[in-house]
Amino acid sequence: MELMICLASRYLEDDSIVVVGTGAPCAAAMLAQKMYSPRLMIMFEAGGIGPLLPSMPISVGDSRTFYRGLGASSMPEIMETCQRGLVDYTFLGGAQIDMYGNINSTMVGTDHARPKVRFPGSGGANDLASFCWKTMMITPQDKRRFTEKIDFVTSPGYLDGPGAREAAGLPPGTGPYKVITDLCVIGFDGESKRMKVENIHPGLDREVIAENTGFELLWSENLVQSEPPTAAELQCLREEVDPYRYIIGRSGPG
Amino acid sequence: MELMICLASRYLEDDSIVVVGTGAPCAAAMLAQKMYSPRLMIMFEAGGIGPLLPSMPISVGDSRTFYRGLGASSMPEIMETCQRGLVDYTFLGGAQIDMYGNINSTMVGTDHARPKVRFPGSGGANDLASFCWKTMMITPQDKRRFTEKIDFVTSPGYLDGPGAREAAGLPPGTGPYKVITDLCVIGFDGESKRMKVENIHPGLDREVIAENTGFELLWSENLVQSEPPTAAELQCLREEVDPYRYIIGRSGPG
Amino acid sequence: MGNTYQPVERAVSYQPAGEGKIFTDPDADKAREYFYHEKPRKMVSKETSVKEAVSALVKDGDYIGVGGFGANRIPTAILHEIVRQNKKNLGLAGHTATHDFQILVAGNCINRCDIAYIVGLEARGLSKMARRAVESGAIEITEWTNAALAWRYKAASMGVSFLPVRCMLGTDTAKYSAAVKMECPFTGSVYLAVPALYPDLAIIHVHRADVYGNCQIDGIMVSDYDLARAAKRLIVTTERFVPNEVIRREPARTAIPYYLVDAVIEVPFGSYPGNMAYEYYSDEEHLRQWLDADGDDEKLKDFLEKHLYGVPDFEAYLQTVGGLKKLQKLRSLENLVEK
Amino acid sequence: MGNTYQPVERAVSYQPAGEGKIFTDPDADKAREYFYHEKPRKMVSKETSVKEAVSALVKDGDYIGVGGFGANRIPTAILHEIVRQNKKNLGLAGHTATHDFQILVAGNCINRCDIAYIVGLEARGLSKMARRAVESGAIEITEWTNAALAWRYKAASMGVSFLPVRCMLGTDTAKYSAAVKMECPFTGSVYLAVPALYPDLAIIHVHRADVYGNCQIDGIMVSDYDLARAAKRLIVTTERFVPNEVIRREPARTAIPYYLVDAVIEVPFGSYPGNMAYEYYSDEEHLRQWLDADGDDEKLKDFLEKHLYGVPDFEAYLQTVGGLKKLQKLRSLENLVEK
Repeated sequence: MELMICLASRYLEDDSIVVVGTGAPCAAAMLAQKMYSPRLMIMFEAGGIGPLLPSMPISVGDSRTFYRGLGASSMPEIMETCQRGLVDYTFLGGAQIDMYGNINSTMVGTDHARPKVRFPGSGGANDLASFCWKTMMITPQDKRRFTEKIDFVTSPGYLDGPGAREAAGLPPGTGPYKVITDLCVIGFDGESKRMKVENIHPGLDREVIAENTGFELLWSENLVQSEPPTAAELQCLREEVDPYRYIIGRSGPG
Repeated sequence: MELMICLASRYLEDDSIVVVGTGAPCAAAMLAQKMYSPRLMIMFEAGGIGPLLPSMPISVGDSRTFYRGLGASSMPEIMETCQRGLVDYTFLGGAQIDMYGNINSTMVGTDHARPKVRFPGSGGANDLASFCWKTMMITPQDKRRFTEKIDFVTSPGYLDGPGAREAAGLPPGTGPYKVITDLCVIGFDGESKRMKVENIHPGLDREVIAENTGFELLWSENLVQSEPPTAAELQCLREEVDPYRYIIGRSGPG
Repeated sequence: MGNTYQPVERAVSYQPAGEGKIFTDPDADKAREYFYHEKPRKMVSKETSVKEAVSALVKDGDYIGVGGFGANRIPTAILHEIVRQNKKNLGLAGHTATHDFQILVAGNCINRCDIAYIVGLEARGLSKMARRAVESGAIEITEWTNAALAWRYKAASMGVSFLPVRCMLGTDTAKYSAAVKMECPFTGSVYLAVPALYPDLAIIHVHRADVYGNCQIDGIMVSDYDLARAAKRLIVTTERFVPNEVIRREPARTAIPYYLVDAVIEVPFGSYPGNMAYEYYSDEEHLRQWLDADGDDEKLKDFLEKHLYGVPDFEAYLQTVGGLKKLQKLRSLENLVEK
Repeated sequence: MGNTYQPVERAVSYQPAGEGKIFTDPDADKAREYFYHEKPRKMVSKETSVKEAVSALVKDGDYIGVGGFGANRIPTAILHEIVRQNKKNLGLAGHTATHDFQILVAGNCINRCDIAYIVGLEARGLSKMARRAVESGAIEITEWTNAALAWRYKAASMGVSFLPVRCMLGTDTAKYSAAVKMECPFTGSVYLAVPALYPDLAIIHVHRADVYGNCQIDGIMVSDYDLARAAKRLIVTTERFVPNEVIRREPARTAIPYYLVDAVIEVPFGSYPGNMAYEYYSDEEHLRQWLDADGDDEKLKDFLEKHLYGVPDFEAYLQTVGGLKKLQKLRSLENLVEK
């Protein structure tokens, strides 16, 4: 988890806007703010804008999300800011993901009226994946999760490939950007819009990653090893971002 | 003017909501509040809700319109409250009006690009005439103003007759209610939707009214003389509503 | 100068994007008729009790929208009373419904739900009971997203029967929604139309209100501006009553004016165990107990008996969880008081 | 349970309701591209001068939206400077444009206008000059209403290229608009679609702002919430600068967050001769002088020379009308101080 959060934090450029949920994404954004991107603007979908987060929020609508904030607005305001095209990044989680970055957070099974397993549903995930310019994911990687065909497309990745988002009417230029897992960092191929491994975490190799993936991955020509968390990152994460180890103390996805 | 304001004030039922502009309509609403309908709620299209008006506003957006108000909102909030169906009354003025209560406040002439005379345009008048349940008008009456064919339908009355508002897509059940002039009080015939004189002001008769109207008027079966302003109404109007005689001191429409 | 967008007559087609049901009537004219004839435009005291408000204003079969977000600023007292009065066959707008959904499912009150986010309590985990209820098919569902539901409220609040949106496109979320695929009349771009959502009833907890129902909310509004305006009936609970003069002192802060409100009740700590911004933080311990209990029928029965069915009202509920001492602790937590 | 509204596939027709021009591009995707690449998301000081802001951010041919309503809370300093810098061929959203319209017409700056309300100054009467300008055909016009323009801003603010509305139906106002007649996909009801209005530039005067551009507005917002969000560029003038800490103390009061703002300038009494709620009332005497002068070319020339062209800046303008003494009087008037 620490590794994923540290890696994710490095992709959030300064002077940009990110909408995050609770857990690991929020930790990554807080870490980015403290380490690399002091003017990164954090928003929460229930209305919080630019808080000076005193601690990790437990809900994307709790009072920490606008503590000494630049704004305490509304869900329409945040969602419309996203739809209008002002938000650079968002982070999503999910139960299943396919090679085009489509995400399932709704259900397992084939009968929508009687699902085998019911998850919460989209929440704001579909909205954020539709509107924000770059969608990122932090998720553990295994065959059950990274699967050829997901049971339900809750939130759009590149749908069924190049041009599909635009054909569906989604705003052009948007889509999945990076998937940060416990094994590697995955980008998306510019042509095919398929997942393409960019960095492999220290000590792992292609085989392990392929074994834990339910579809064929592409591999970057410049495949490199992930830069492990620096001492400074870890110290900041452990002492300032998540001192009570709400996120980093648990295993699994945030 | 005093007569028109006093008559208008009597039509505003208690516990209802009215959107008014400046001038005579505002005076009528204030008088109604003080004399007959203490809980009449006055709104202004720029956002003011339920002020304790310290004096006559000079603009429907000036600070008097929300002085110690129940709300200081926005134009969308007021217009949407009207569109949603919560507002009972509104008052309009205009340069021309026809027998169906359609109003022109846009232009005189036939060439829209080069009008003979240009007026301000709809402002919020078209919106209020479209959305509010009962539209009232306070206007002096003469042949030039009350005309067979108006040059431009800025705000909808009953358009070209029964069923026309509904056919156009306007909310059912809305439309002109009373026209209060310096000669008489006019309602609208339930069947034909045409103007029908209900009360004639003291000292006047049908002939004078007909002479000052450019189209054929209907006459109520129960045509009665207008009840002149009471001493109490006049005192309230002169001393409390408009002590500086901004409205009642001038002639012509407010 | 934009002349490329000059409108021309064009034949187009509206195509259902999904097979979901619409649980509420989106017709703006019917809503107008209701608002005209039924909305209480009298500025008189609407103070009442939780018991009375639920008894008079919540009907079996009603479709309900709940204010706040997740467990934050939810009207817990009303939710408990709905369960206690055994209201049945309610519909619910699942606009990030977490603890509210959990309470209503525990009471077996819901039979249909517009879903954006349900069965989970965000970072706290999932409610096994709520999950089973949905998996069993006992609750009929239509899928949406948080923004889609927010905009469905907004359509109603604006007084129109639909709004065009750009979410859900291309996904199964749309396929199990009741949205319609359409085109922009000016640009030809693809949109989904979402139907106005006029709930029969909204229940909202606010920071302060006068007895007429003029309300102020501190911090984020979530979707409550639109929800309050979209709802046919509206019950407000407030942390505290204030004189009308307080409302008039800062009219720009009025989030909900009196003419939208059917009943208003003073319920201090009314969002407990949820978070009420600037007042008290959420009681994570108690929410954890709920989640633990609701995985098991027996445990849940005992839990509800102790905290809900077995107590007469919200104040008594607060006593079962530690009373004022606990609430003081949550206040300190909320306001970052160092101790 | 609303099943009568279950969507079915349906062929429909979009019919232009009017022959008016659309002066701005309603395409939401093009606006998105602009916002993504051009909107300054850096939270750095954007403090500048009126002269510099107008010189850098107002381009000949721009389409402009002005904050406030009528003469209330208008950004007079920017309007004067636009005239002084002789900006040409501007478009204007005439969303109850009164004194602002008068100033820009006096400077011969405008060649096209979306009209809801122009040439008049409400209860004060009509501007003969503004009227002549429109009657001469020198200004190309498209008709709308106040609500229609408010909703055109709102469409842009929401990030969609159109919204459905129920005003203008059946009237000549629609006939000279650029709205499109359409049907609700759910109820079949008739609506007009209005195109999103993304102004090239918005200019808004506020009560307080920090140097980054986070702004608070007291009293009514009019349409400025949406205007600030719809505009591609935004110049804010503020009665006073406040430290960022003041913004963070009450985040719910932030009407305009910094990332919407391109320039911010402290201009005390910046709405004069208009009314600024809680600060100063309108100067009816000076507005009367404007109206008197603008009926006559010679008189207007002298008047503008004295109050606008002949002074270097807004502060000097205030001196020509009585300076601080006059403003103190207007402050007393606004705040109902008994004297």
